[in-house]
Amino acid sequence: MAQLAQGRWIGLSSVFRSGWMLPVVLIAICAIFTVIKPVFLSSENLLSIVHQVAIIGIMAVGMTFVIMTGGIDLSIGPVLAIAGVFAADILALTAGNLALAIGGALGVAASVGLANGLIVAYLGLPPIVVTLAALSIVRGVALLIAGPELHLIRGPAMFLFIGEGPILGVPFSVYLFAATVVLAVIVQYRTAFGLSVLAIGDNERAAFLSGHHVQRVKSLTYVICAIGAGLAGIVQASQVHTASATYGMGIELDVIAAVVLGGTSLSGGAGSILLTVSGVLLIGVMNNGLGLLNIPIEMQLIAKGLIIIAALTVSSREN
Amino acid sequence: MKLLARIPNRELAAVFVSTVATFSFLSATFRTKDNIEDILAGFSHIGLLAIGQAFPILLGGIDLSVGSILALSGMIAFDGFLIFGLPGPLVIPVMLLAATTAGAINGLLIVKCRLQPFIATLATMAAYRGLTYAISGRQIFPQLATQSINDDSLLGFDGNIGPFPYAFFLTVGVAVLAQLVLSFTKFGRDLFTVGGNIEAARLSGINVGQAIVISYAMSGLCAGLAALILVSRMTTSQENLGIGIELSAIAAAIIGGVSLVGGTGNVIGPVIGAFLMGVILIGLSLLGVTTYAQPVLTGAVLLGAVYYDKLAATKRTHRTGTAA
Amino acid sequence: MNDDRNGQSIRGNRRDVLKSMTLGAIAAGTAATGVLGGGVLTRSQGQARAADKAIKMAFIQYQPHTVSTAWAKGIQEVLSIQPDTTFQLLDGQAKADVQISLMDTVINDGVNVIFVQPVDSVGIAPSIKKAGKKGIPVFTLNIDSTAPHAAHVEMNHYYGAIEIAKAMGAMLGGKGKVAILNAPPGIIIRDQRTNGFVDGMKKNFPNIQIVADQVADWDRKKAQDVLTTILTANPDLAGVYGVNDSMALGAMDVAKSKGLKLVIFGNDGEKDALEAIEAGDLSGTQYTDVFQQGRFAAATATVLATGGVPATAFTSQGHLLMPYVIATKETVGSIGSFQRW
Amino acid sequence: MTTESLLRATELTKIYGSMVALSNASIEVRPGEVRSLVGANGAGKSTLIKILTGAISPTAGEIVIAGRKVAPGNPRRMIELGIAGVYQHSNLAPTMSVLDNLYLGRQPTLGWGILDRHRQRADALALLSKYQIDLDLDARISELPPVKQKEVEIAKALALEARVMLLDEPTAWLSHSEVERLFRTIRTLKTRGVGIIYISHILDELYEICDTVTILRDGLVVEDCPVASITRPQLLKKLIGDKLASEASGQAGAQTRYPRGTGETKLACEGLSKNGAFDDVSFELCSGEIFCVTGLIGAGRSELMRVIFGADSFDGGRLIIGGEEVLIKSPISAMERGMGFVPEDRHRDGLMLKMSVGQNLVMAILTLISRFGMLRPGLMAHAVSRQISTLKIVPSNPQIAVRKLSGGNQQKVLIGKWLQKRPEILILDEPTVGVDVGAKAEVYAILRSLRAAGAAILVVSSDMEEVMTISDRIMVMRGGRVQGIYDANTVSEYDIVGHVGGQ
Repeated sequence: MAQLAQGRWIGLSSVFRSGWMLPVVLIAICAIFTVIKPVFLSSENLLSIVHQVAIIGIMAVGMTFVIMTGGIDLSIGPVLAIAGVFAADILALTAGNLALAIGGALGVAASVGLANGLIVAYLGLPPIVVTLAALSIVRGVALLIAGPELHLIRGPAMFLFIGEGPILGVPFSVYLFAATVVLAVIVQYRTAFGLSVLAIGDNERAAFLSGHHVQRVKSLTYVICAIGAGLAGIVQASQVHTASATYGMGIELDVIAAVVLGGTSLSGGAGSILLTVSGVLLIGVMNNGLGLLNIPIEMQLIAKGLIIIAALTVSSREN
Repeated sequence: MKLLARIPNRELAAVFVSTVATFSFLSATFRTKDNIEDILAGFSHIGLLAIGQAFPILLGGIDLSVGSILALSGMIAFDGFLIFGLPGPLVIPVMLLAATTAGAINGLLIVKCRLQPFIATLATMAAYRGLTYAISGRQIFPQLATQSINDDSLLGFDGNIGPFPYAFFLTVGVAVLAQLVLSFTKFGRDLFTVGGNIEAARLSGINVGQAIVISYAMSGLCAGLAALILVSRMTTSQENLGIGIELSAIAAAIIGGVSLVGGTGNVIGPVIGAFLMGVILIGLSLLGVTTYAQPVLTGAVLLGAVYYDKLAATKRTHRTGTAA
Repeated sequence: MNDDRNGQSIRGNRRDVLKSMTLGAIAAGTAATGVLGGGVLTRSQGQARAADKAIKMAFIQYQPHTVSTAWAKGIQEVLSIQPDTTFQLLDGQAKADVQISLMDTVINDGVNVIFVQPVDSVGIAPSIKKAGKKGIPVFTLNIDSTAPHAAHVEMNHYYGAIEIAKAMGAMLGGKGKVAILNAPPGIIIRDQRTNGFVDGMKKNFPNIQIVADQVADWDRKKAQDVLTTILTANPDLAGVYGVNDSMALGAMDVAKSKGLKLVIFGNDGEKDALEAIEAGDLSGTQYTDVFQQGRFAAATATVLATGGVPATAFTSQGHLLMPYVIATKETVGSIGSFQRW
Repeated sequence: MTTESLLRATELTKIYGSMVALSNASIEVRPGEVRSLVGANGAGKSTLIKILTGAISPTAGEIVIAGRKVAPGNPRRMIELGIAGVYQHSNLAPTMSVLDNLYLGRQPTLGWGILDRHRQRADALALLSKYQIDLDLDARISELPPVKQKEVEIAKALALEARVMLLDEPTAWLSHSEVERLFRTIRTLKTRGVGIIYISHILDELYEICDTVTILRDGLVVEDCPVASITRPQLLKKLIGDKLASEASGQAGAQTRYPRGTGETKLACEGLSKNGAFDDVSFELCSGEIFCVTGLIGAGRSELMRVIFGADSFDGGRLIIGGEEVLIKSPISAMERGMGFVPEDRHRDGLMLKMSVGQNLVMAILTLISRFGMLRPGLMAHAVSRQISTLKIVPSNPQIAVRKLSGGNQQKVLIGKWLQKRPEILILDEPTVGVDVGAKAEVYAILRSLRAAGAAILVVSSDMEEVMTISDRIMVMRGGRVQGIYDANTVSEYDIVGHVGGQ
């Protein structure tokens, strides 16, 4: 505790100083939905919101590191897909070897991230183009390997447990999301790596002259992001009992949106996992709330746009 | 000679030419007049979107909403022609105006609400798509979904002179015009200033807000023109037109040498970038490359092009660096 | 200083051009090896530049999907036993503009037959006319075109959905609340199926009330989320119609995890759905033999292509609505494993 | 000077939230008057300047230009009224050409907003020749060295035909001879009846070029008088109070010096060369001495430092540390050999501006304060609080973002970053650029104590006063070559200036 007190300035408190507005806005929105539809506030519903954003959330957490260094990763959609396909096929081939399936899925994801990271960090190509290329390449590879068919996953039960399995009435994927967040927060505020990530995003030249392993750290952020996507792929495969090379189309935008809504600047530097989480929840709350009111799709989209504008206008006023 | 050195994105141009050359060599069909015409006709709208995208990116911003704006103005045209039976000379200005306004709204959100461009355009991307669904004549009068627009002034856009479709001329025209504005007008200079150093721009009395709004309006207008081309080609419009097209536009702009940091780039490069992507897609299809292998090769070529451009760029700065 | 910089850059310029030539060569070279090297990269039926007499057929799908893949299988099954016929599968990326470009491309490439699932009925029409002028017969799958062409082979969307409504209504005993898990607007199948279902319910079971119609993007995961939300709003929901099987299966997942007994119907009839029906988790779906649908198209195509009937000869097009089965626990057994896609 | 004033600002007050940046400050400039505006960082100079250029509008007070009262807070209007500013930090568009930057936002047009390229170029050439400034009009700003960029800024202000010119630290990155040239320019401006407000921390300049002086302290004007009527000590007192005054003034240079320190060679260059930067540089740096490298900008000093620190590679020669020849590939390996480096441009290369003082202070010692990559908050907090107290960094709150600190304190943070690991060799490039007199004195004190602790200190500086104040030995570079190495006891400022200029 004393250490926490001492270490506070490492960043935690500054997060709450700078980013307290969005959570407030979020609560306000929840209040409004509750007024219109009281059932919104029911514990099951709130739980189902978190459950629904788990996949996007896990990816957003990883993405936050990349964006904090001033980068971006568009390739997470296909990574999610290919990880799922790997998991499914390995399970099918090895008669349900869980460890191998998860290992393989995360492995292929990580290697994509590593490729992205090395190209961005060491060749110095613009991340948006590199990962756009990866988006296209990985999707293609996934389709070549698995085709567009759905790969049904029949088990083992342990694998299907990952997505839905309830512990104390809470789906395992929710715990997984929570764990990812905690881990990421620790990495961000309690490790040299986390500090390096911030430093590089703030001033790369200075970080270099202060003896930081700039390129290594940068590459690593892409690996983390990809592993996040891989994990999300496993969770989704487990939740829908299927994997397909066509999954996760366009999901990258939702994820990046969550991160940016959270207040992490695309130009790097400022940023925080906790704010990303509130961004993720904002998206989840909007989808859920508007769904509860059974608002037709066209009005939902318009409403989403307006809510985002309103929320961010308010929360950007704070400074 | 001096001129040769001045050619913008000459590395990219070289990549483009060689790629075309290689495909022409490998595929007899690729080099036919019809195919050239089809590539030009089929990717002009991406070119237009890329030109539009160049303006926000020049200011260090981005416009994610172009796809939705495209659909919106397309749907306006649809309604205008099929529901209200209005003539083209009336409908076309309206759809372009609507697109421009939609773009300007993006700009206003960024200036007045101080939103990050990414967020502002992300929000309107959703909102404009929703609006498109809401006004969709196909939903209101399902029978219209199977009716085609036959308005001469609109379909007129689908013609061609030799292997060059009107759409292509439109794209090139817009590009040239935009480039002239960028390099020979005060407004153009102001844009580069804002993109390069917004504080300096403010202190030298440049109306930064205005510059931003106009840039996003420009992006909107280009989306409108793209819609015009597509609608004239399809003789209809669709609710889900242009979903995900913003990525192609952004990619084309960046391949075309517009820096995301802002302050550097032109609008010729983006057009080349757009057609390069078209050439690759069509070329690979003609070579009989299986559909799922195409994205792999496309990505590879994309990487190659950018890396090569980077090499040339560093070489260039090194040159001037020692010269200065 | 100025001039010598230009001097350098001109020299540089030549170097650059040469460099990039090699780069481009490499790029397309990779493609070439793909073509000639065989294996995954080449079109399914071998020789890339077939002899002139070889019959070339191309299928431009809507986007990679189980249904279109099954069609492709059916089509190839027929073509594989035809003498030197080549077949190429192309991806429309769910984008009308991309699909049109691909249409133009295959027309220029001189294919003899085009199969296409149009992204838009009207949008594809000009390209189909163009193909007609060149005498290329076009076959549309599932989504018709307004321009007359060789033939249209379709799952019976509208009437199928009516049948689904009937079956579901019967299971519900003619009363209760029902939700629709829908696709986003912009594809006509969505409207045909939804309208069919709604009309069917109105006509046969006026007491059944459709309380929610939410978009779940054809996607099983989205369907789970959307239905969870709908259930929160309508705890007494009795039935769900997913306009494709993935969404219906998503609904099934929710029902299972919540231990609810819901009447859930899907559409298409892919094998996972049939399996779920046998297991008693899914109430039913509209099954169409998509392999067969592909075979029909391919067979007709072969006749026209070999029989030398030019597309210009078609004054009116063939219009084939595929027969279908409303697969429920009772009927599903009748569907043989070889028919399952 | 009875003539009517060009610019008169009265009772200006600016309040940010609770913090009063400026209170009832009045300032006046007459034609041909060079008015010096001095004050410690944070005294309110920048605020005053911002108000005068219309960048911000004051909470209270009025501005009268050429007898007409003007509404504040409108940059464009101010420019039209002939108020031009040259700012401490670049106000150029880095991606554009010099030509464009000279007329930023006001390029001549043929109407319809179409640029008149020919006129613009002609005007520019005329301007440059008029003030004998040598610039390549087509060069990109981003490709120019800092000094050239400064010249562009000044030329840009000149191009405005300004009646009143505000120069904020104009000599910050200028070398001796370039300062001379700038002064010539200023004198020509005087004769043309232009009024100038001149801000600088270098008192010599003040006495050399200014007629009148306005002294700000804590947002208040504490003195407004002709320069002739105030002595250096008085001025310093007004600026920073007595205790630091003596340390800061040149006299302090008379303290004992330690040429070759303890005599133990820490670092030696033998014929070190880098193409296009420097050639055949040889010298020895001993522990316990402050070794100053001076010369014109572009003499290759900064490049040399970057090479020694491993930030750039070199083409020839040997680098010897602690007796053994080493090849330093990166700052990391330089640090492993006990080196530290305080770069010239603290905003571009030195600080993480968005991050907190605390985070910046531990930037270079992450390995020391972490185990298995996990930070140890206890150690961090301790290290940080220690530096903050020893360096007297204000505000002392480690959570403040560095960008909120004054230039002087930012510089202290930048140095403090290295002190934690007690570097054996500390390289400082222009350690007191844009740092106020008080903070300067403190920086010097820090360097001296480091020297006493036996560190070898390598300082690059263009500020003669500084060189003479702190150095034990002085190396003069010109055109990338070593001009000579001199014992600070035996050489005079006059000689050094001579060698620098190359007579």
